[in-house]
Amino acid sequence: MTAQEIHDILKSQFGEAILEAKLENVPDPFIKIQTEKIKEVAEFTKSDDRLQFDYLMCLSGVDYKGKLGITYHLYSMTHRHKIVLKIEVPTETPNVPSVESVWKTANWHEREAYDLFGFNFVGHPDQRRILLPEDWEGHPLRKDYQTPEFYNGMKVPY
Amino acid sequence: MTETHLHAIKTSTGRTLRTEEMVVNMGPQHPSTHGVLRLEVVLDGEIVVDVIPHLGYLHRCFEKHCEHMTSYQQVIPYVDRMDYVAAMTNEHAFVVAAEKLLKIEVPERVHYIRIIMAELQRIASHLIAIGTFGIDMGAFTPFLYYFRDREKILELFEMTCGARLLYNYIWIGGLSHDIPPQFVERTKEFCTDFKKTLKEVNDLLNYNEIFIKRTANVGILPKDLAINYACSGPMLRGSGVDFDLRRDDPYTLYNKFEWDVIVGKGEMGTVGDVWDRNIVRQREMWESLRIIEQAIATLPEGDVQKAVPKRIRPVPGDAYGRVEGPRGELGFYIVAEDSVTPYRIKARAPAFVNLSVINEISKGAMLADLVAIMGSIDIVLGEVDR
Amino acid sequence: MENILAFLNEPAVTMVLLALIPLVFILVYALVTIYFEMKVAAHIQNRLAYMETGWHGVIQPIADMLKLLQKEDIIPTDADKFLFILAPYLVFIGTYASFAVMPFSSGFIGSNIDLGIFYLVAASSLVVVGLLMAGWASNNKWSMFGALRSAAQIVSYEIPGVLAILGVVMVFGTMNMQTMTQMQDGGIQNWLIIGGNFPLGQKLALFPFMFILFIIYLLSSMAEVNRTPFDLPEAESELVQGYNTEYSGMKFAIFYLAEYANLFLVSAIVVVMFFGGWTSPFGSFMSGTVWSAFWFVLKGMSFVFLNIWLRWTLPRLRVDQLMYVSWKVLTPFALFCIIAIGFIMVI
Amino acid sequence: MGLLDQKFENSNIVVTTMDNLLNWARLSSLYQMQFGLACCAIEMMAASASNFDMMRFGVIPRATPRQCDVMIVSGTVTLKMASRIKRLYDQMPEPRYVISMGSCSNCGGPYWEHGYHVLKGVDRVIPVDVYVPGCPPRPEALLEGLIKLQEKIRNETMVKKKAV
Amino acid sequence: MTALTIYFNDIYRAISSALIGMRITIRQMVSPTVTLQYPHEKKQMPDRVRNRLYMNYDDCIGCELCAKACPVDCIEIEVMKAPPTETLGETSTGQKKRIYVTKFDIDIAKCCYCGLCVFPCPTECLKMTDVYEFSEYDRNNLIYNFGTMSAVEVETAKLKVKQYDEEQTAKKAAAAAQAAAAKAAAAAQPAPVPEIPAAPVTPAQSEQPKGPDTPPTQQ
Repeated sequence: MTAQEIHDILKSQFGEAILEAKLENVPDPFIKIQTEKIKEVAEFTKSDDRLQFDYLMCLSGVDYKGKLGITYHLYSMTHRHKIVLKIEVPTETPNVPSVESVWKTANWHEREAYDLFGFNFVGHPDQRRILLPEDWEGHPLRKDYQTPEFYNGMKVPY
Repeated sequence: MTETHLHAIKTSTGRTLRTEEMVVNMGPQHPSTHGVLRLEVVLDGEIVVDVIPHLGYLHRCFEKHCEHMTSYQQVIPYVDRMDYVAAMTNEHAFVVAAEKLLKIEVPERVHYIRIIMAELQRIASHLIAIGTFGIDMGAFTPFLYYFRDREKILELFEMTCGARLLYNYIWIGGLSHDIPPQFVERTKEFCTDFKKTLKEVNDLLNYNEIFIKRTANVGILPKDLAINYACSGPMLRGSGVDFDLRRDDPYTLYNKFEWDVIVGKGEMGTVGDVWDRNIVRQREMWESLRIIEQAIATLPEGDVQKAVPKRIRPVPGDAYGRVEGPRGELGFYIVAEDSVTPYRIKARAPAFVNLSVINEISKGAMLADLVAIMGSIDIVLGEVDR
Repeated sequence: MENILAFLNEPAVTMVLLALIPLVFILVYALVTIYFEMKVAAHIQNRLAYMETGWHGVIQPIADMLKLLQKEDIIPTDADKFLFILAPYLVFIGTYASFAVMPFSSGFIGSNIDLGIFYLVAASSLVVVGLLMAGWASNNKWSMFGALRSAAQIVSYEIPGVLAILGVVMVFGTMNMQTMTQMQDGGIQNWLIIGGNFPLGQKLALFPFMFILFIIYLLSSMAEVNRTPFDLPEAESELVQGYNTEYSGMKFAIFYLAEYANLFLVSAIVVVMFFGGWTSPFGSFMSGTVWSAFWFVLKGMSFVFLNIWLRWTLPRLRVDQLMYVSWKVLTPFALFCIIAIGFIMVI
Repeated sequence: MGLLDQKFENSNIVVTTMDNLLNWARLSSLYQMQFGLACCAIEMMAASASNFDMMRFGVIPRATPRQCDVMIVSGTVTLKMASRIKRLYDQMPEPRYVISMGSCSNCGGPYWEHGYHVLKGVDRVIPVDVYVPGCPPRPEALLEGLIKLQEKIRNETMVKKKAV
Repeated sequence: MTALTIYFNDIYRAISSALIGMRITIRQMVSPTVTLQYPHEKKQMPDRVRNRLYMNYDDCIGCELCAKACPVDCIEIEVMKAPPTETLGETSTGQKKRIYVTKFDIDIAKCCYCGLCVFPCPTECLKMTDVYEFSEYDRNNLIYNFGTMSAVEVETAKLKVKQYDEEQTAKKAAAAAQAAAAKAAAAAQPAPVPEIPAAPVTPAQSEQPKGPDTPPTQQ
C-alpha cells in the first residue's frame, strides 16, 4: 500500500487529527498527527485489517528548538508497507500519550526518550531513566543542555 | 534466619518480596553478561521469578556526539564504536540512511564490496556470538576455534582498510579504499577453509546432547510476542518469522544473489527456543558464505570514490535507513537541517530492542537458563547503551 | 649420627615421615597437573599456554604458588571468620587423609587397613563439609549458591559412586585396596575392566557390567571433583567462582591444590578398582616396587588426562539435569549391575 | 605494594635475591580480572584467544577480583560504571596492578569532548600503572603493555625508600 | 516414542555426541598451533595498516585541514602567517611554506585512529605508521609535540610578525595619510620601505621533542 492510500485511510478515520502530510519527494513519507490522538491512531493502525502496522521499527525523540517531537516509524509484517508518524509538543509541557500498550517495544524506546529528552509519557507503566543514573540531572539530548561540572564527586569535563 | 531477614524487601520496581526470594545482582561485572549489563534477578531457589535489566553502564553519548560533528563523514568513526563487534554493518547502515537522505547513487562495484564486507562482518559477529554463547554453556573450546577463524576475517579487513576492529571503511558515497589486489584470492581461500571449522564446531557444540538439553525448550519466544517487541534478526527468525531485510526490504544489491533466509523450525524442541536462535546464526554463516562467493565471482570494475561528495550539505528533512545487521534491524534516523552538521541522529539498535524482551521470556526459567537466554539474545552493550 | 638414626627409628617419627610422603607427592603432583592441564587444554585449543617461564614455561606453577603466597589475605568484614579460615584446610585435610590408604606401589601404602575403600569414601566426603563451610562463611550470595549446589551434587553422586564401588567389592570380596590390586596382578588380562582374574566364562559375563560400572564411577567421580560437565559449583558463567569467590592468596591456593589432589585421588581409585592399580600391564615384566609406583602414577595420570580432555570438550549441565543423570540414569544402572554381578558371582 | 614491600631498612644480598625471586613470581603469574567494558574488550579477548594467547605470560582470566593481580580496564569507563570499577579495584588483594587499555580509559578517547557521561580517564578513580594507547590497541600492543608492566614489577623492592 | 525409548535414546546420543566431540578435540590437539609468539616473532603488517600517527614537521604548511577533519579534535595546531618577506623553505613536494606552525601537538591518547586526518593533507606529511608498541607509564608522554620550533624561535617569529604587522599598519596609515595629503596637496611621494633585518628561521635540530622516533616504513 502506498503512503497516499495509508494517508487516505487515516484521514477518513480521524479527519481533524491529521495535521499535515508529506507523501512525495521526501525520503520517508510522513503524516503529522495531533499529539492527543496519537494513541488512538496507533491502536487503529495496528488493528485495522488494511494497515496492520504491527511492527514499531523505531521511536525517536527530536528537539526542534522550542518544540519537542517524536517520530514513529511503523512497518507491517503482513502487508510489508511502512509509514512515518510525527507529533510535536511544546518543550515546557512535553506530555505524550504512551503507546506502550499498543507495541510493547515502545516501552524501552519511551523510557529512553524520557531519559534523554524529558518527555512525559502519560500512561507509561514504568517511566524511569534507562541509560543515565537515577540521580542524573537534566536531559542531555536537548539542544540547550549544559554538561554538569561534577557528578558524584567526579569531574565530568576533560 | 534471624528476625532482621524477614523484612519485606522492595526491588527497584516497587515489588515486594516474599522472604524465600532472593535478589542477586548479575553484573555489571559478571562473566556472563557480555559486558557491563546489570540484571537484578529475583530468585526463588534456582528459579528466576523476575529479571530487571539496568542498562547504561556503557552509555557513551553517541547521539550527542553526532550533533557536534562538523561533517557527516566524521560520524562514521563514532558509528563504528557503537556496535564494536560488527562495525562494518554499522557503517553500512549509517551510509544507507545518509545516502537515502542525500539521494546519492553509488557505483555497482561499491555495492558489491559493501556486501562482501557486510557478510564477512556478519560471519565475524556470529562467530563471537556463538563462541561466547558456548562459554556461557561451559564449553570454552569452540569459542577459541571460532576466534581463531575470526582472526582470518580481521586480517582481510586489515589488509583492506588498515584497522582490525573499527574500520572507517564505508564512506558516504563510496569506500575509503578499493580492495587490495590479493583480497579476492584470500577471501576465496578463507571461504574454503572456514567451512571445515563450521562443520567441526557444529558437531562439537550445536549438536552435542548436553548442549541440546540445555538449550531446547528454554526461553521460548512466541511469534506474536517477537513481533510485538519488534525483535529482529536471528531473534525474530528463530521464532519462526520468515523476515529478512536483505530480502524483504532490499537496500543494496542483495536481490542479485541467490541465498535463503534461515528460519527456526523447532527441530530440538519448540519453535523460538534458545537452540533455534543459535542454530539460525550458525546456518546464516553458510548463507553468508554463499553470498560472498557469488559476489566475489561477479565483482564488477569501477571507481569506488567516484560518488563520494566533497562537501555534504543535505536539504532539510529526515530519513530512516535500515539494514539487516548480525543482530537484526539496524536503523539510523537522520534529521538534517541546512547545515554541514547533522541535526539529530538516532540509532535504532537491534540489541537494545531485543534485550527488552528478556523479562518476558526468562520468568520461570532457572538461573542457568537465564545465562543461556542472555547468550542467545547476543547483546553488544555498546549498541544497547550507545 | 647415631642419635639421628635412633631418632628416625622411633615408630612415631617413622610414621610422621611416612605420612609426609603423600603430602610431598600431592604438592609436587598438583603442580605438575596444573601445568599438564593448562598445556593439554591449550593444545586442544590450538594454543601454547605457558611459554615465558623456563623451557616451555615448566616452572610456571611454582611462580603461581610463590605469587599466591605473597598476596594479601583478605577476609571479608561480614564473613564468619573462624569458618572462613577453617574451610580450605578442612577441604585439604579431607583429600590428604584419603591418600593414607592409597596403594602407591607394591611396597608402599600409608595404612594397609582392611576397610580401605570404605575409609576412602568416608574421608573424601569431608570435602563437602569444607565447601559448604566456605560458601556459608563467605557471606556472598554466589558463594552460597555454589556451596549449596556443590553439597547437593556431591551427596547425590556419592550414591552411584558408592554403588559402583560396591559392585567391585562384591567381585573382590575385600575392601583392602592393596589386596584388590594384588588380585589383579599378572598383566593386562587380569584387570577388572576386562573381567578380572577369573575363569573365562565368568570373565566374559563380568566384562559388560564392569565396563558400565567403570563408566558410572568415572562420571560420578568427575561430579565429585566438580569438573566439567559437572562443574556447577564453580560454574564461571553463572556463579562467578562459586564457593571460592571470596578467597584470595594462600587460602585460594589451598583450594586449588585440593582440587587437583582430589582429581588424582578419584583417578587413582578408578585405577585401583578397574585397571590393576600399580601392577604392570605386562605381567612380571617391569614390575617391582619402583616400577609399580611408576605404573600407578602413569595410569593415574592417564585418567587425569581423560578428565581434562572431557572438560575441554563438553558443555556444562544444568542443575536439574545433573540430578537427573545421578538419580535416574546412573543409580538405576548401578543397581542393575550390582544385581547382575551378584548373580554372576554366586553362579 | 606487597606484604613485605618496603619493610626492610637496608638492602643486602639476601634481600636483593629474595626481591628478584618474589618479583619474578609476581610478574610471571599475573592473573587477570576477567571483565570487558567496550570495544577494547573484544581485542582483549582476541589477545587471550589462540592467535596471541596471553596465557603464555601466565595471564589467566579469573572471574572474581579476589584472585586477581592485574585489572585491564578495557574500554570506556562511564560515570555510572566508575564507582563499580573503584569497588572492584578495592576488592583486589595487594599487590595489584592496573593496565589502562585504549584511548577511552586513558583519557576519554573520542568521547573526551562531548561525552557528558564518560569518565575522562580511568586514572581519575584508580591508579594506573601502564597506559596502552590505541583505539582499540592491537592484541600485540596489549601484550607489549603487559611486558612494560612486567618491567615495572621487576624493579620493585622490599627495601624502604630513603627520604631524599 | 515411548518414554523408555526416549530414555535410552538420550543416553545413546549423550555418549555418541560426547565421543564425536572428543574425536574433534583430540584431532585439534595433535594439529599444529596457530599462536604467534609476540615478543619473539612479529607479524608482517599490511601496507594500509593504521597505527600511531607520524607527522613530518618539515613538510607541514600549516593549512589546518587535518585538525578540521579530526572527529575527536586531538590535533592542536597554532599557526601564524609569516610576512611575505620571510622564506620558510619548501616542502618535499615543492610547495612553498607561508605559515609559521608554532605548535603541532597530537594527543595520541585521544586519537581514534580513524585516518580521516590523513586524506585531506595536501603535502602528505601526516601518516599512519605501522608502529603499535608505544605504551607509557605516564599519560602525559602520550601527547606528542611534533612542532620543532623552540620557544625562542617562536618568540622571534612572533616578534617578526608583530613588526611586520606594525609596519603594514604604519604603511597603511602612511598610505592613508599620503592619500589624504595627496588629496589635499594633490602631490605625493611614496614613503621609503624600511629594511627588515633578515634572520632566516633555521629548522631547529637541537632539542627534538618527544615524537615518534621511527619514520614511516611505508609510503
